[in-house]
Amino acid sequence: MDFILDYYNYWACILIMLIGLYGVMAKSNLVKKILALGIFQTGILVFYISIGKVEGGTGPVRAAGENVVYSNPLPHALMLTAIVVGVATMAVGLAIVINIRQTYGTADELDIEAIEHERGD
Amino acid sequence: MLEHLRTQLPALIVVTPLTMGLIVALIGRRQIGWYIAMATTAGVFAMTLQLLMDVLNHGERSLTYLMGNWPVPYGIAYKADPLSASVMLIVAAMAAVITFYARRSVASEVPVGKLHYFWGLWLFCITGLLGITITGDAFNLYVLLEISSLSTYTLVALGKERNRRALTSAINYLLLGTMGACFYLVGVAYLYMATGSLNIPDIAERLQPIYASWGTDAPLYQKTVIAGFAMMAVGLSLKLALFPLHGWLPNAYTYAPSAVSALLASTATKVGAYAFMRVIFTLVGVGFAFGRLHTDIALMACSGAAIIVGSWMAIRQVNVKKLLAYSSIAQIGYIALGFALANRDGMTASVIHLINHALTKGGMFLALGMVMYRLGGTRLSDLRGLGRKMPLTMAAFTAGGLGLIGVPLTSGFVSKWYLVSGCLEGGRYEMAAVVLVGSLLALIYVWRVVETIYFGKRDEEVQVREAPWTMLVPTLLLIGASLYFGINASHTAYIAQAAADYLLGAAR
Amino acid sequence: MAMIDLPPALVLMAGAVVMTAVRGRARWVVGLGAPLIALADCWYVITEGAESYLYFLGHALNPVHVHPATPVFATIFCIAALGGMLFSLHQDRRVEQSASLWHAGGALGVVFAGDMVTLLVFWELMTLGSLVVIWSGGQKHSYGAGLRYFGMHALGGVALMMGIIIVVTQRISDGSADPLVFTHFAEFAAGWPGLSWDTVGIWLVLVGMLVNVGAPPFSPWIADAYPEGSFSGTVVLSAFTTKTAVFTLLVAFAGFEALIYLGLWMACYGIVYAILENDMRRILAYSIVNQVGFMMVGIGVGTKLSIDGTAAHAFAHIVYKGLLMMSAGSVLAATGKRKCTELGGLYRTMPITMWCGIIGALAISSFPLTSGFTTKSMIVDSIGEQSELLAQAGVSHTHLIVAWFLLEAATAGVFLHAGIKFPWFVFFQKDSGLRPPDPPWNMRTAMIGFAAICIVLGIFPGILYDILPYKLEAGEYSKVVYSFEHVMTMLALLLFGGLAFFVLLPILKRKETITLDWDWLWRAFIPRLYREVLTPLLEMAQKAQKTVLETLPGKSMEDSRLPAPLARKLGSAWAVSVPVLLIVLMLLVYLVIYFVVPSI
Amino acid sequence: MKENPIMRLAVRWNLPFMVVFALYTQTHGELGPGGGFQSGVIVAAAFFLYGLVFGGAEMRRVVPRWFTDLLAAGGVLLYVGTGLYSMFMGYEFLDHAAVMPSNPGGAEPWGMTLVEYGVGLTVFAVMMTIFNEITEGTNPEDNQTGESGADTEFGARA
Repeated sequence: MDFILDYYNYWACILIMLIGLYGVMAKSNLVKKILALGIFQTGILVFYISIGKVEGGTGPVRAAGENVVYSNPLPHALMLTAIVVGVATMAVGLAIVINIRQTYGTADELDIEAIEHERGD
Repeated sequence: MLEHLRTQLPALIVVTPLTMGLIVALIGRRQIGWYIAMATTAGVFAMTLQLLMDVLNHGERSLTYLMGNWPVPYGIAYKADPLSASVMLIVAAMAAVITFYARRSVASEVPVGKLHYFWGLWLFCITGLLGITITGDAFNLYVLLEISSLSTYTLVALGKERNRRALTSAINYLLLGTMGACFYLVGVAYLYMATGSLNIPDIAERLQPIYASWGTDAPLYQKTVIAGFAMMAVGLSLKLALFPLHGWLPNAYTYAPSAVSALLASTATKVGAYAFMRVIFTLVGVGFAFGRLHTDIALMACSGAAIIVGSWMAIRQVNVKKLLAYSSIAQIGYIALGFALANRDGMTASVIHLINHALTKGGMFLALGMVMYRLGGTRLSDLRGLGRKMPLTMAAFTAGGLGLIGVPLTSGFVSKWYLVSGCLEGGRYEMAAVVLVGSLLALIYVWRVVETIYFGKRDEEVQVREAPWTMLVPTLLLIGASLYFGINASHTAYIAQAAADYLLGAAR
Repeated sequence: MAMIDLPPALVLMAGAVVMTAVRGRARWVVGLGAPLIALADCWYVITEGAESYLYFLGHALNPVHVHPATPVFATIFCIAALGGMLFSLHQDRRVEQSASLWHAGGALGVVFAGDMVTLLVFWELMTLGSLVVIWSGGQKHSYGAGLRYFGMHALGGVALMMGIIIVVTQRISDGSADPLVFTHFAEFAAGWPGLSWDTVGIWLVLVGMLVNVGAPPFSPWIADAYPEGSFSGTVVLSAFTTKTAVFTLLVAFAGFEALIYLGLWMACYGIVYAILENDMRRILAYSIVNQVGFMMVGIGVGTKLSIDGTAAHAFAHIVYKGLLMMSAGSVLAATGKRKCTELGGLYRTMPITMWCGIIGALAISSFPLTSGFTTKSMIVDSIGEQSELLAQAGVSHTHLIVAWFLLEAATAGVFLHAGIKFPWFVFFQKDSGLRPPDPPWNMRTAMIGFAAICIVLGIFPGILYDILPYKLEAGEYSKVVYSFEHVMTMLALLLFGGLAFFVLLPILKRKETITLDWDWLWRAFIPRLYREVLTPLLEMAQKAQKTVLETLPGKSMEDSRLPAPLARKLGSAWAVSVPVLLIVLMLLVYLVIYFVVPSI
Repeated sequence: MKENPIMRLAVRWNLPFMVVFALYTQTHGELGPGGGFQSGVIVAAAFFLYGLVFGGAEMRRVVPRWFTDLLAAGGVLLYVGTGLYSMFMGYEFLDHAAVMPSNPGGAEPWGMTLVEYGVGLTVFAVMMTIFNEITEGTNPEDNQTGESGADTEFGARA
């Protein structure tokens, strides 16, 4: 039980990641797939930020007084970059999905497959 | 000034294509994108050549560059050693040659209105690939991986003018590629948890006490490090397209514009292989990854399966581009097998095959690009009897095919020579047998194409000519280089052995 | 001294390249000039003892090394190339002529190869040349035969390549100073080496060479491929591939006992199938297997006399087999027919062809005063000599006695199938009504020249004996070769063979058949295996997969809409889901390896 | 929504304040919380609001595509240019001491400010581009304006 409670933050992250993973695997709508990918990435973001948290630490802004404990700011900075990367990925992904929708008339993977299958090969 | 810039080479090599890519995008619709891209890739090639010389002549055989002059664990450090410098050289060389080739090919496959985007993305992709190779920072590697991947997804999607499946291929590639990158990112997080550092050599150093505490009463972060490495291994296997995580590769290579296929085939997976090597040998150390965790067995199983299955699938293809793509999966198996052996000959084989396969497969994709340019398709039936119509192109393709089989006097033979030596040195006779079977299967799929080219009968008498010289010359250059390195392997072998010695030395 | 560095093979290959570009009479100059220059270069290299080194991966390559057996093989290869080119001067297939020169060049390269990489390179180049020669044959089955030929030789080439790599690696790890050198494998001379990791490389090399030499079970390619060349192409083909392999076996495996058995098999096999055969050039192709069998026995015995005998026999064999192929080629060129059943009675209008054919037939049957007699008897005698030596030493020599008897019997058999059967059915027998004239001057000259060589070597064997690997033994042998006993034995054998032929003539009357032997394995057995075992297995697997998928949760496969998450995904070629699932599975595998396996 | 006065008013009143707040965030970027990422997104959000109410075409009239394209590349160029400048001045890439060699410590905020402005511009421009990409051609009102999307990055409209 302690194993679950002590690491509740990790369990939460893992849960988020798994939800994302399930979405990518099980949803056939490409938009949903990309959203699921976003959820998966969010899980990672939370994971990084939670490992940067120092117990009892304040935000990493210079505070008055001696012996102030700061949280590790580096993961936050990294995640800023990761967010940008994630947004870019999602943008590219959605743009491609829009194109797919315009070309095939559907954004559903199974329908696309059916269309391509009818066309042969 | 020039002397100063020479010390800046590690940063300059990455920043130049980035800046130029931005300028191309900024200038917009005017069609000077290609000229800028050409000048940039040529310049980058010269710079990487200089860097490799510097690295090899340097006493420690490695150069470290501090971004913003921040000291090592805090800032991002770029680190050039024989391996990274030689991979950079091959990436830059391939980029320059393929860019020269790409002008007409791209113009015929991509709408005019998007050309400036194309060349901008092209340069970004090269930026990312070069950056992955030189960065010494685990997180920076992820970012650069995504820069190259994102531009690649878009470049692949631009193939939709020829075939709409480019779009579905691109989205599949995007989903899987992002997945792989995410796994790598999680792996980095684990290692960061355990060591508190992102600099690759620094992490390696900080892992030592953790390894030392193994098996004692108070093992430190044991599970964290193992889980981190597992995540990274899976993520990078996907980027490398190592069987069974190769699902994205065949379609992406097949439906991308010809020049993009060539660039991807000759550089992207190579850089993935490089990153994997770096993680195993420099980051976690071969003693841990192979000695304690026995990743080498898993890697060998995967690469053996890649060789057999990739070649087998290649035999069954009717689209020659896809055939080459599946053959790439098999060739990646050879590369992975080389570094899974972790001995001098195996590592040399891995690096030398990285170079040789880039030249050979790049050249073959370029040759197919010319077929595409003239005939608009690359199915086996399109190639029927082309040996008489496009003799130079088809000769280049055939010579490349011989290289894939590993016929003597081609560079593929040199690779296989070292690989089999490595297998025997490591006592892996079964892997040597797999290499042998792979050669036989390669013989079959190359043979199918060559037979069609020279002995197939064209039904209709279409007027087909050789492609323009601007496309022909780069192709012949690449294939010629691959033949040259098969006859005189001293340069490539020297570089590859230097890289292998460096990696194995670092591992000890 | 640029000449020293020039491997003779390159002369012929350069000729081959030039040949593709020139037309008209210039082709004659190139075709005849290149072999002559190559011959001069060969002897220059041989007398100067030139060694020329290149470097490959840090090891020395030597493309102009002179092995003891090199002079005799190099000479005859140049002569064969010259004869072949002369014979084909009127051939309008430029590609074939060029490929012929290329093929000969490859063979010449192998003969001068001082290291195994050079050997391998020329070996493959030679195969390439012969493939093109077969394909330009223009016969009905040329293409398919070429494919089968190529498949077989590619297999052998890969085995050879892997073998060489393994051998070299082992030598490097043993600290050998010159790991690439191509020389005798001492491990194989002393009895039977087991199949161990130490010798697997050498075994692979052996397999590669045995493919080319036509040893069982690879023998059928000879009769399959050679007759599909054009009338002139087959002449060239018959000379090089098998004899190059004989040369390499001679250098690397002299004294390896297993070769005796393989050789005996080949000698008998060739006779049996040649007797059953109808196509005149297939008869001659089978008799190549038979003759090479003699040489294999000679290599396997491995004494100085037997080695000399093998080399000499290869020389003589190339000449008379070339001669026979030329005579068959002349008939083919003149009539367009290949089958014994369709030919006959040609002696009326083709006297020169007939006489040359008969001389070749006598030579192959080792009739006294022909080259076959002076060379083949060396091999047979070396067996007798060796078995006497072994008997004196008290070692078992039963196998040699058996070998001796079988070879003597095979000698009679050769006379039966090649010495009488070929000329009889083609030139005499019934009158087929065909009245073709003798071939043009160049073909006649080539035939007469080769016939002259057969006779000269039969009367003055010393000329040939002087360039053999161990001249001393051969020199002494020239005194005994025409002893009364020798000649009488041979005549008795031949008479018996001749008698048998005419007694058996009714049975030997040819029918229109193709005989299958080992090629049953890949022409019938493997396709059948595929059809009757593999295909049903695949179908079963497909069915099982479908069943599994349909039993998974969700609606059936036929329903094109959602929701059937897993079932539909797994069957889909386009979905991302399977790869993603694989990623997760891979992660699981890694984690299991890392966490669970060590704790067990 | 164009006709809804409340929406129109809300946007008109909010937009300037959002931009000002973004500038405020921007100016804090170099050594404190805040910076280009945040400000870029906030400005972009302000214009998204405008676009949502007045329509994409109207928004593109105010902030044309060529302008966002320019900013997207120009912002990164500003960032990279800062690095290149220090490189050509004899320092390492992005070593901000180059901006004020006499006082390397004090130069840090100056260099960072430039970098942050570059980031802010790019993030704004890229967010706008994404918005444009996704909305363009999907809104029937936009199609009425006759704007053709044929030249956009991904949009061969079949």
